[in-house]
Amino acid sequence: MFVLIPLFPLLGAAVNGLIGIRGFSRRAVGATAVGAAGMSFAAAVAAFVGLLRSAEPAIVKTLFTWLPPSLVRTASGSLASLRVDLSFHYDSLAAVMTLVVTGVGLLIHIYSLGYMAHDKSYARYFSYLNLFTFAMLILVLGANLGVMFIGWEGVGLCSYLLIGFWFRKDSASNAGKKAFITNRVGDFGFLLGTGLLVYALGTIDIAGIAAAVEGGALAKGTATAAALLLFLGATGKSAQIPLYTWLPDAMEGPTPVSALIHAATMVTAGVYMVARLHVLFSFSGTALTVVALTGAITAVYAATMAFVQTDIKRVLAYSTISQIGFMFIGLGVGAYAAGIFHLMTHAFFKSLLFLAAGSVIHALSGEQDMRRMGGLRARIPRTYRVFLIGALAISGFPGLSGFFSKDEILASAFASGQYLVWALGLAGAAMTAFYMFRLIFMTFFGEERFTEKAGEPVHESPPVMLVPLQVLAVLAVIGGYIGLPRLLGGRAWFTRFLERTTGAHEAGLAPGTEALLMAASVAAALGAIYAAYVIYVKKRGEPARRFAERCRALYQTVLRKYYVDEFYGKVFVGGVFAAGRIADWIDRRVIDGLVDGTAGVARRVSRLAILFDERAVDGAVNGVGKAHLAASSVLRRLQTGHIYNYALAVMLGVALVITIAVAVF
Amino acid sequence: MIPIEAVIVLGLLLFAIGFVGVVVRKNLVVMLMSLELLLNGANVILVGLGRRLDSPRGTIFAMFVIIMAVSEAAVGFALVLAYFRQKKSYDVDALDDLKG
Amino acid sequence: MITLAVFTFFAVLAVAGAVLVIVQKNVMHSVLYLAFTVLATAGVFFTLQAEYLGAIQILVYGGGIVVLYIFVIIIVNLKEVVPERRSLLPKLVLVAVPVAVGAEVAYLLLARGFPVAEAGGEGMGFETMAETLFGSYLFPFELASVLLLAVLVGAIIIARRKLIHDPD
Amino acid sequence: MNVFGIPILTFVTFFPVAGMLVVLALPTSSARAIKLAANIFTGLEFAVTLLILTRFDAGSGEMQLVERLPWIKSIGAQYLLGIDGISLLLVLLTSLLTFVATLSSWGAVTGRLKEYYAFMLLLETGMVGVFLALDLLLFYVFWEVVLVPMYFLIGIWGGERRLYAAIKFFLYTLFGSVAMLVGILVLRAGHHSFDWMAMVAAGSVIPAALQGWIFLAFFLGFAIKVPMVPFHTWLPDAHVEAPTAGSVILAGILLKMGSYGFLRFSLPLLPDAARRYAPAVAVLALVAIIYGALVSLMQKDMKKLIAYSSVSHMGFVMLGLAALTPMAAKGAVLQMINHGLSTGALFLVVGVLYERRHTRLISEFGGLSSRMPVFAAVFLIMTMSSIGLPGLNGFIGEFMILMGTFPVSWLWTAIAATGIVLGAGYMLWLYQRVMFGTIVHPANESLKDLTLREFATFMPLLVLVFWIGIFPKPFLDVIDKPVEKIIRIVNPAHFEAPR
Repeated sequence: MFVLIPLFPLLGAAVNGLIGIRGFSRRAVGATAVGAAGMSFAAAVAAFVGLLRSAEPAIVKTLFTWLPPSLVRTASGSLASLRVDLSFHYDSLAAVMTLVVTGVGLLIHIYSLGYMAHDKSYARYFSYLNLFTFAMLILVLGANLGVMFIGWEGVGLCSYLLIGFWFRKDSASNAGKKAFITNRVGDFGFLLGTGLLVYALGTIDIAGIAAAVEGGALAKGTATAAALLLFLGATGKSAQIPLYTWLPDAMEGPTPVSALIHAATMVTAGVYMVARLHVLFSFSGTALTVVALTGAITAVYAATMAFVQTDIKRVLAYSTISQIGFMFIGLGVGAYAAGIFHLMTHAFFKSLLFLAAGSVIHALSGEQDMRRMGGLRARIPRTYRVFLIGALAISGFPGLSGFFSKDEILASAFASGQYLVWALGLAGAAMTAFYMFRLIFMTFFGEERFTEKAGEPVHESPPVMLVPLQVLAVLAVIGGYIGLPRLLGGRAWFTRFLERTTGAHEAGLAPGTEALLMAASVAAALGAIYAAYVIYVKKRGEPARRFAERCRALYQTVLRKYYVDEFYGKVFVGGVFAAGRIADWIDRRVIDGLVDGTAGVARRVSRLAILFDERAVDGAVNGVGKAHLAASSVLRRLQTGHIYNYALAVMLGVALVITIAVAVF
Repeated sequence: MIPIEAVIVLGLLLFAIGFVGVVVRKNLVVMLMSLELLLNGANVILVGLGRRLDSPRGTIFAMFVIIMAVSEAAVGFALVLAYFRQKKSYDVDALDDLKG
Repeated sequence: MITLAVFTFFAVLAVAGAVLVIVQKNVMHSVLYLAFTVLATAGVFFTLQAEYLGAIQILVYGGGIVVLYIFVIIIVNLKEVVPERRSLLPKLVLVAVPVAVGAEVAYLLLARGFPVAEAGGEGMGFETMAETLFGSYLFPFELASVLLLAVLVGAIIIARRKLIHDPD
Repeated sequence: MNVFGIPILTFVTFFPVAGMLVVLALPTSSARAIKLAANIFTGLEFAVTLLILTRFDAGSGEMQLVERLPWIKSIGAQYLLGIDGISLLLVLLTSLLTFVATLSSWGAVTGRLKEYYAFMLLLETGMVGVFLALDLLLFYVFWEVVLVPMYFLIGIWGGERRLYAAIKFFLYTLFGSVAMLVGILVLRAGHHSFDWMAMVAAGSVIPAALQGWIFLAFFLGFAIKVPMVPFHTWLPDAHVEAPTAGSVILAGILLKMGSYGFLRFSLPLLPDAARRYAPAVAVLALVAIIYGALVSLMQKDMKKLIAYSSVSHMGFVMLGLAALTPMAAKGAVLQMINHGLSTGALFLVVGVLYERRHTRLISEFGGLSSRMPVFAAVFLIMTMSSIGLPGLNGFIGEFMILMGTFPVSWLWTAIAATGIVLGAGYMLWLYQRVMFGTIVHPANESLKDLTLREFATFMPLLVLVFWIGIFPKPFLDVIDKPVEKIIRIVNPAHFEAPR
């Protein structure tokens, strides 16, 4: 039954892609796309209800054998028969993910109807969007690393197509290419990790791996190596250090794409993969700590960059990187349920923020630079209200979803004794609050810095865009209550539901300390908001400008994203091109040189041969010719022309023959 | 019975005389005639041996030789006439255009 | 014994005629001696029981070729006598060689004896002659007729006077 | 061994020659008739090769439909043809690509049609012969037969520097095949016959030292054909100058003759030498992967870029073979087919552009996606297949090669995997420079999209690219037994129980 979930988007993509582009009207294209997303969401809900009622934790369905069995010699020396089936599984983790993907996906599809209304290649956009949903669902539902990898790269391809959707803009196609190749570097790690698992365990079936690891068939060292390699893949996909540089550039794509791909679904693929292979990760302790640390550092690091960004979408991009850092902190400390919980809530409020930002850009007909915004509160009140709710949710304002999920992560971090991670997390939370409200105040408060062109008045977005925003706003608020912690009287239903798959993890915190922690994080958030209020509203951004002048160097470095992009550009991309130039030079000069050299030598040798030929050999040959001629002139006189001479010669011959005959016989 | 040796000697003699005629005489017509002699010599030997081997082949072969001789003589004379008309002479020595 | 005598008689006649043919200065005389030799040879054929061939010899050779020669000489009215200016020595050489070869062969025969066994028998009758001629040798016979035809045409073309439009 | 009374393998091999004769017989004036005849014959040839499937038993690893006739008795050479899973796939690929190539040159080639199609059909016979011949001398003969028509195809219908390219191609391959001939003769001295099956049955009769020399001789011949790095410089020139159909076949099939020969002859007949030199071959293959990818980054001519990408992809195939494990070897064989399909299609893509703009310089294009959407989609799918996107055929081959090579040495796998990243780099950069961005050259404004005929040539390749990508089982089952049989000979240690 759950296999239907990915089927609908695939059909939608195929219909739009093959027929839509030519035949369909705009309404028809929109209908197929949204219809497919809606059906898929319905199937997800149905499957979810089915899962709740059924007893066993997971259903596995195999369609057919993808790679037939072939013998592989494993590390332990035994011969394993590796067989990869196209099989899917559906358990609580997959349920949550499918619900998020299809739910948020549906809302974004509806939003896109409005946002892309007057775009020329309407059908192509929606077929890519459906294809993306399909690929993401394959990734989530894949029962072995092979199928997951299909989804993994499929999602990469779709993000390449969608980021580079307006391919006339070179910056867009460059961003798309950058995204794909950075993901490819991550996939390099993923493949090697799979290879190591094949070598170590002889299977890439997730359940099989979990069983083998629990059965102790895996040495700790190999487990850590495999986990880290797979984590490298995760950083590529979920834009963590070191492979995060593609996400900010990915803002070149249409905003709904950023919302779907770079907030709700694709970037969470890495988090999902780590959660899915939690047995492997928790078995190798070091891998877990690496995950947690990377998450924490990325959270803070990205937040600093968000401080100085002026493009509204880039601020949200860096905030995404930072929030995913939080999720990895959750996973890193073993609280997989908390990590996924934050993933879900993040999907709600981050896509809300992106879509709202889209609505702002739509209103200002394409303007993305916050410095030329301001005072929009009056102009587009409804967008402002949902934007505020999103900002509050992400900053962890008590009562909203962000607060619950972020708090649970911080609590688990503290409980697991990794105080550094907890501290970084708390700092990150505060910084999140600060840059979010910086964004709010710069866009919606203060005087209007935008110039209203005649033909394009600042207008509120059409309902088809606003309704999904409001739905998301509601979700952003109530999203947290399904995971209400016991402390606040809730039954933490969400964590218990998830732990059916990801294994039990008790926070082990005395209620008192947990309350204290909660208070600390709330205080930090509120303080940050107030600080942002003081700087950007009261003093109209004066301190920010003073800060920028006074320590110009620091400001520039942060603004330039710590020159990481340039560093990557020079070292990796530049290095590869340099190597390419050297290789090309070698190819043209050395090898072809060698070949043409030998040809040259051959030519010279042949010239010598020709000389020798003319002098010696021809000389000899002509000599023979001349001698022959001389001899023949002597003989010539023999032919007198008289018949009788010839007759005589004949007779002499006969005589000779007879004498011989007589002599011999 | 006639001894075969005699017949062959006769044939040889005729052949030799014919040959000498061809080689010595300068007159074309005489050469042709001696050629006929030569052929007769050959015929005699053929018949002799045919007789000796008691098979009709000898005579048949001789017949064909005669046929050939007839045709050769006819063509020969045609050539001689043509040549005579041109060169007004029968001298064989004049016929040496095919010199080397 | 008689046939041997007749044979030797004709043989001597033939050889004498042959010698005279090549010695004569006057061509007409040579032609006559040629006819004489031909008839002598025919006689030899008769003694060798090759009557059919003898008849052909007389008819074809005697009648045909000799008459041809006579005609040619009359037409061409060969008056002037071609001077035999060759010196004696080459003539002697030219005569010596064929005679030497003939002698050698004769010696070979007489000394060694003819390797072929004597086959006596009543000689070749007409029937066997006809059978072989028209049996296994039919094809050469037909070929000979074609040859004669070709020669007929060829001789006419070569010997005919030049065409009017082809100035001599 | 014969179908409806005709020896099917001989029929398949020499049917194109019949076609050639018919084409030659046609009057040169009627261009349409010649083109039609050529297409019909290659089409029928493809149908006939499909016919073999009905007679082929996928389960057994042995040679099937064997046809044996005494050829040159004095030296023990036989006319010996046989087919197993590996040859079957390659023969199918050959007949398909030749059919597609003939179809694609309908509009492209105008001059001297008769000779063109005659050479094309002769080429097909040579190639099918190479894959079916089991007698080493017969194999060598077909190997040489392939050279001549290709030389003319490049030499006459090629681009500007075609003579240089044709001669270079011919001499290079000839030099290699001469070395191979020496190897064959020495092998014959050892086995007293050219019969491959007898040699395999007899096992390693030849002493290891001698095997080493023969292996090197064979390797030189095959390495030039594959091409492996130091011997590859003929490929870009040959590709740039060859006509589109010529390039499709050159890349699609001729390169596979090298790797096929390595798998069919070097491994099973010289097991000890193969084991000893396998690491060296693997290192060369790795160099080819990285080197090919790097150089193709720098190319300005589309065909040269794809040619170097072939060097990189064939490096993968050779790595798969050199790993001497069943999974890697199966991956390598499948990758031969995949490379044939995707690179063949990419050359058709370049051909389409060349037909319209008569240039292959990347800088001449840009922003075509807006003018030629269908072409853009086909080009995208083929690019994705070429860089090994999962769900398409390229990934299956590369995944199996990597998984098969990992137990042998994780370092090799890591280096090979970087090849995948580089591959994505240069291919996407090519795609972007040609398809994306704004239209700069006015000539590109009026470019028409794919005609129905052009799309028809892509159709079979597209279907196969998706089919192998999603459901590769039938293809892998066919080659499972034969590959395992060869690997069991060359690397028995792999199958023994753990020590």
